[in-house]
Amino acid sequence: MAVARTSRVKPGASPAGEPRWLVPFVLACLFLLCALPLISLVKAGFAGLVSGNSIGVLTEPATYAAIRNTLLTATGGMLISVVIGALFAFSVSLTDIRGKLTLSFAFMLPMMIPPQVTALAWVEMTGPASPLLKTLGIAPPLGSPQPLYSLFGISVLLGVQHAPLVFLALKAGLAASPRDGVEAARLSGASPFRVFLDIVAPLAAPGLIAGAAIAFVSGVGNFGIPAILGIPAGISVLPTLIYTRLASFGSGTFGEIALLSSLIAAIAAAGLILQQRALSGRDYRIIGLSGANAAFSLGRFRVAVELGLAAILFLVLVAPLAALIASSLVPAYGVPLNWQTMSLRAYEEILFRQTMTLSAFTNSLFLASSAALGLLVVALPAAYLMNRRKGVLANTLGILIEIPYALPGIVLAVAFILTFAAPLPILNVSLYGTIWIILIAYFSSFLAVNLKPVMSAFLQMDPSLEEAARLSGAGFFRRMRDVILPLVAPAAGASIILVFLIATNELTVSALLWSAGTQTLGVAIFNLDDSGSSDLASALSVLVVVMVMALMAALETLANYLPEGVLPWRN
Amino acid sequence: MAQLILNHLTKDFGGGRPAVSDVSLTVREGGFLALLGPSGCGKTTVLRMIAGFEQPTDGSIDYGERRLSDAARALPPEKRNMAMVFQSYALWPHMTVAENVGYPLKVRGISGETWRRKVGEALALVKLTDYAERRPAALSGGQRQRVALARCLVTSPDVVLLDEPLANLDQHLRKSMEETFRIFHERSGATMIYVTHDQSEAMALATDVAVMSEGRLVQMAPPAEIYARPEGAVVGGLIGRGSILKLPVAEHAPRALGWPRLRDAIGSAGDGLRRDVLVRPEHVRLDAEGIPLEVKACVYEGERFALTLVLPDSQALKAYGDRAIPVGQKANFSISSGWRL
Amino acid sequence: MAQLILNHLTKDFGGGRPAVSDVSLTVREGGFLALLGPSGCGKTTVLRMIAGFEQPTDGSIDYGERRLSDAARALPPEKRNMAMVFQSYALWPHMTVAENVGYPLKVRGISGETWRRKVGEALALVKLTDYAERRPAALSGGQRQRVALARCLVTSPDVVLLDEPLANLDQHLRKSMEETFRIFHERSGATMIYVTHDQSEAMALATDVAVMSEGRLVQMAPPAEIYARPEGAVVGGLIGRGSILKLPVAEHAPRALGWPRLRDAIGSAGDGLRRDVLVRPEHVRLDAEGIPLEVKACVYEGERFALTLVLPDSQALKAYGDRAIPVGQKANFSISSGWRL
Amino acid sequence: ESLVLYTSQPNEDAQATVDAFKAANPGVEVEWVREGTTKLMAKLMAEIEAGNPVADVLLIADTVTMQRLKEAGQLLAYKSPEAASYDAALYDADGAYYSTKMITTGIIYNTSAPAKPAGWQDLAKADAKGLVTMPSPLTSGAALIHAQTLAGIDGLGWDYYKALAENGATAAGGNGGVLKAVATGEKAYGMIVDFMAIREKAKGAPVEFVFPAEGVSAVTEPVGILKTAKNPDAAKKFVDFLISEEGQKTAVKMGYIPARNGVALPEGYPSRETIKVLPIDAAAAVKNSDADLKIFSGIFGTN
Ligand SMILES: Nc1ncnc2c1ncn2[C@@H]1O[C@H](COP(=O)(O)OP(=O)(O)OP(=O)(O)O)[C@@H](O)[C@H]1O
Ligand SMILES: Nc1ncnc2c1ncn2[C@@H]1O[C@H](COP(=O)(O)OP(=O)(O)OP(=O)(O)O)[C@@H](O)[C@H]1O
Ligand SMILES: [Mg+2]
Ligand SMILES: [Mg+2]
Repeated sequence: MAVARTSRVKPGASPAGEPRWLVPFVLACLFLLCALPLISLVKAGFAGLVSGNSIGVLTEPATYAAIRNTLLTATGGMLISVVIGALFAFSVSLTDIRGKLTLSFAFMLPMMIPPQVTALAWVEMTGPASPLLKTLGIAPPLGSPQPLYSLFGISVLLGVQHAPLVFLALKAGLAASPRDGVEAARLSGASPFRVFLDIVAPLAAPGLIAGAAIAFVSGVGNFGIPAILGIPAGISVLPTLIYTRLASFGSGTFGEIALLSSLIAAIAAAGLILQQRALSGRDYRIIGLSGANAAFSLGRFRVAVELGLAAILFLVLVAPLAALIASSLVPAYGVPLNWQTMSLRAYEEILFRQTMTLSAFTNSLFLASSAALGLLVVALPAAYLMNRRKGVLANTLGILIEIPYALPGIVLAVAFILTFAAPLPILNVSLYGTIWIILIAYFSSFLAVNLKPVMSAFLQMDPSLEEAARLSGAGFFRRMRDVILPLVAPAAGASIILVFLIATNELTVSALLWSAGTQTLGVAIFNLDDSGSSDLASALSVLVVVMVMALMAALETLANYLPEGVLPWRN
Repeated sequence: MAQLILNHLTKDFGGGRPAVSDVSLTVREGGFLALLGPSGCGKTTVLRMIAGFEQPTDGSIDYGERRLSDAARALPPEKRNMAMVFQSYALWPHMTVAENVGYPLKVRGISGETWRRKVGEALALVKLTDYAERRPAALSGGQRQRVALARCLVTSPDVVLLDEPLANLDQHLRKSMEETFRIFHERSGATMIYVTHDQSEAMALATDVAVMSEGRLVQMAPPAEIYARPEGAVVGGLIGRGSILKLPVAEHAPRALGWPRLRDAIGSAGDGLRRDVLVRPEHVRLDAEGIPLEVKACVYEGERFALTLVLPDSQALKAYGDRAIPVGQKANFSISSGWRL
Repeated sequence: MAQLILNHLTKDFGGGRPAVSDVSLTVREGGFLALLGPSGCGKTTVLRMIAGFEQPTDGSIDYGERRLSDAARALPPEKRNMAMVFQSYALWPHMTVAENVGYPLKVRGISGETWRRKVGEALALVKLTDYAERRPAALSGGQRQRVALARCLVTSPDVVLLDEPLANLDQHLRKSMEETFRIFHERSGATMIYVTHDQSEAMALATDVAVMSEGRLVQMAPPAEIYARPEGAVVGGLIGRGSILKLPVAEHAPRALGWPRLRDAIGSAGDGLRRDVLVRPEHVRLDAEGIPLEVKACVYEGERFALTLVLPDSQALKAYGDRAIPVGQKANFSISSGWRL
Repeated sequence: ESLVLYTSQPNEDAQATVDAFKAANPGVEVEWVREGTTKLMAKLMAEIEAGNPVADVLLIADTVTMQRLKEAGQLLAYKSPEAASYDAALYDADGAYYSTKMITTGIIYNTSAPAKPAGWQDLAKADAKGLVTMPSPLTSGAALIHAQTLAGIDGLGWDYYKALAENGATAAGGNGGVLKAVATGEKAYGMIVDFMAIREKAKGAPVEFVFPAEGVSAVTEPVGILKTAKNPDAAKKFVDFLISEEGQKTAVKMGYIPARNGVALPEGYPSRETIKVLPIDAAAAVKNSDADLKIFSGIFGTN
């Protein structure tokens, strides 16, 4: 009830528009999904602290190096994501380039390709064995140092991996840019570029900042990329440091990972506070009608922009995908692909022999779609509430939501095991070992992803639209369904797709939480690869990409029956 | 139906002067209140508090026995059975015109044939029958305003709040909408509160006129009274197109001043305390017996010419004329009545 | 400065009737054109085509020798040196009032002291000096409109497009803004095109009035002429508050009709072809010599009463009265002039 | 009866092992979870912390981890009748765990490499500068044992690792990473577990595997039963099967060196006598593992 009081004191606050249960509901969800696992972790960590001398981890130089590297790579990755993602989002939603549908559709796929594959593809493309460089005769000698094994390389890969997040967060917001505002600026004499800088970009700022924040937080928590590119170069970041601590399990380990995790949480929180600073004191509400899209004509630059976008797509999508396909067709690493070596054996094995394939597909599809759709039930009320009740509480909740996403999956998974391994009180059933614990962990981990675009959509909405609905007599649910949902539909659509794509490939959370029968695709691919069956792993990855493309294509054919704007690759 | 009572209503947005301060008024059962006042004086804010979108920082709002809002609690808008035309229209961009208009009905569980009939009637009322299937984005400004209007009148609300509902309509549509309001008001008996800048509209429709200025209620009275006997310079200046002259009038003089007194006051030298006297242009007449005044401006208004005259002590006086008088020329005018503010 | 020429201008949004069809008109150098017409007749669309936001589907727009738009090509809006007040204001929510107003200056590379001075002047003009640091969301409707106005007048555009710029302002502010337009127009010599629903505004300011209806241009003439000699029922009905009577008038009769002719026509039985005759309420007078007419409605308008009278053949006639006449009572009226449409 | 197995064996091997066990013991259902040793331990420790460990049997890469669990009192002592056919060094005297196979770490090289290494020292030579990679002990249990083993040998020791580091060698993630790096030509030489390289070569990858002259380190993939096992009987059957002759033949079929005496080696390996396995003291290794990790980190950077 502290909530209600703060809002009343605040000038300009309108009478609470939500039902009485909403605040408790949101708080309960957030407690269950975000706070409870963290509490378990801290509790175990505390015990570890007492028993071992894990506090020493804070004084080790390795920890400081890891903090510095984490900050550098996350920031670098964020910048690259923002540049690439914003370039795509702006070109696709505001200019007259051709093939928008294809470009947006394709730009979402890099998230589906496991980062290690992209890394490997790039390493191969630029390395001694590069077929391309070999043909050109400029392949570096065997064993030449790989430029990607560096802070820069990690940043670039993080940037590529998370660019679709920025793209989707931004695109939903751009859909609401007001046409007359753009026109007024042009009539003021501003060139299209100027209009873009002065009007479109600031109005799209909530989306852009949300995208940047999500890219930063994703970079802080990413394990896969620094593991592949950093470890060979002796560069460690906090998630890989945590991983190596886990390797030497001892009495103080929980203490150490709790400490290191709180460092990650602190960095993520700092980033988010920066984000809230950037957004606060600004008003992005569109007054009156909006929605008509502003098209900038690129004129003679159009071809250049189109080529640039295609080149980026080649680097982030086509090349890794080609590498993936190539390695699924040959039996082992290093075997050149030609008519003799090529075979479909791996696909045959995956599709017809491995029993786990089918169950991994079903599990991942179930988990990804339930998480994507189910999260809206939490994210929508939470975004609604946090937008209405701006202030300290909302900001704190915002950060709390973000932390599970920032933590490396393995830490979150450990936290969930600690919380749920014992049978639930009263009900006396154990979630552990069932698919449900993975689902709850996904809810916890991806709430932040789901919330971001929806939040920025709320920020832009003209409040009188909801007021008009209230005066029409529509209660909370009613106006949610009839007015608010359709208005935030583009953002909600982006959220659903985002979570679905990430969850389909998710690895580290489910890696510790799966058990017989609840294997996920990410785990299956990783295990195949880890145990030397690179051909099977690649084949399965290719199949996953194909499946996702098929699903997206299916949605595309249904586009006319879906609410306007929910498919994020459409305009 | 019941009285709507605003009791020491105050709203402070937190920046300097409160937007609304200490407004107390009672709208009689089924009354039609016109709310006038200069731009930014707090009219919209009062409406928003009545509708329940803003909570008063002080004071209260009651409807009959029922407390609607005070600084501590507020009945949510959806429970108030009110309707409002927003100054910014607030149409839902994702719904067609018919869906926008029919939404309050849908919420009340009305559907099928009844729904179609009622929506059809409301659209016919605002002459938008042909536009039922359009989206708001493909409408002209006035058409949007009419959709908002139709949405407001489609149900049977207890209180109807109209925030400049006719600002974007031409005169004829305006007249016919006024007629619609009048009929709606008579038929439904709803309490209506009407914010407008057009005084003839306000005068024609309202049972009471309230004038606000800088967040405060300055005067509230029936239309004829507020026009004839305004209190203070704010109301005097706002209602009608009168000129406020500073004239030396005795304190014990009656408030309504005739030509002899006015002539004396205008003629007399600058001695004595000068008081505000309101002179309406329709009371200034070309009159051979009058005093000669110079014409400073003469503007064609279609129906007539709006003249600006200069008094000997160079105060400006507005008048109407049937024909143009060249600027700079003198003519004799008399003033049939004035009102000491 | 040059002439603005619209040449067979047409815009079809693709749904039924074109929004604008075949409009040809020339705005004289430095002219002030008022564009009138019922809601949805295409006024905003014409302005948007002149500004360059919409491309005509047919016809062309020239400014002097320069082709601005035709169906094939269009000069982008930022190259036109025009300014516009949008019906929806189109303020930028992320900028303060001062930034909104100063943006066109900033784009032209003006900054520092000059910028501050010019913005300050523009804000003073619309009486918003105190609100310079607010954001649009914290302004009232009228204040928003005034910001849009200040932004429009801050530079020296060749053409100024005003789309209902005063719709949300009270009478007094309106008058002072009109004055501002007049001064701005005189000083800058810019061509101004003014869309409004308020005729007295249009009459007072414009050098020419153009009336549109259903996308077509119906008449264009100087204000006094269009008021006195409207062509056809649309213009007659739209300009002023006249009544259009169907009276049996001979074809060869003069268009301006005096009382004798009108009395005969009103008195005569229903024989002969009936023609539209426009009668302005200010020409209907209480007159002992007149014919007795029943008062059907009497509405207080502040300054006067608006009467609706009934002719013997039950047509309605509007008139003004200085005092209320009870509804149902008869009184003698004469009509000093009428105009055959 | 049912059994929960946590194993770090590769997927296909885990499946084959379980299938063979089920064929031999009809009626026992086996649920298995496969992860890298580190993740598996994280999972297990969290379960134990929460008071509800799920696994019955543990089949993981190295003895050191088993020893650590034993010392923490998590393992059930079970004296298997099959133990008689094993070297005493290959099982815990208290019966807490039994080695099931030998996985040795040797040298892999790309067939286009400039030289053919024959021993560990060749990797520290100038012509291998910048071309060597190895798994990191921080990621792989086998790699830790390997490092500890080499560090304890006269003539190699930590000095050998220092020389490697100076020669530009890197310590990549796990054995899989080393295989990729060498097979794709990113590096020319690597340290790797035997079966991975030999299998990959059989599939056609351009790599060769050498058992270095100085000897190889070995992990023995021990199996142990958790004290908290809910199905101790089935667990015991599982242990018996793995170290039985039949179980060992299954391992051979998968391409591993069997631990049991008298079982023939798989295709592609030299004869057992020519493989010199370097000794290691499991108990000492446990005690020193933290310190050794720090030393290793000190040499190869912070990872
Ligand atoms: N984007 C659009 N798509 C389709 N029809 C449109 C669009 N914009 C306007 N129209 C239609 O074109 C006609 C003219 O519209 P316009 O906005 O020019 O009217 P207006 O004269 O400005 O009216 P008002 O006085 O009500 O603002 C209207 O009937 C309107 O419904
Ligand atoms: N959200 C807000 N925050 C701060 N000040 C506000 C806010 N909304 C309105 N105000 C201020 O409160 C005052 C009253 O505003 P209100 O909208 O009630 O005026 P109004 O009488 O409706 O004016 P208009 O006729 O121009 O629409 C104005 O000075 C306005 O600037
Ligand atoms: Mg207002
Ligand atoms: Mg318009």
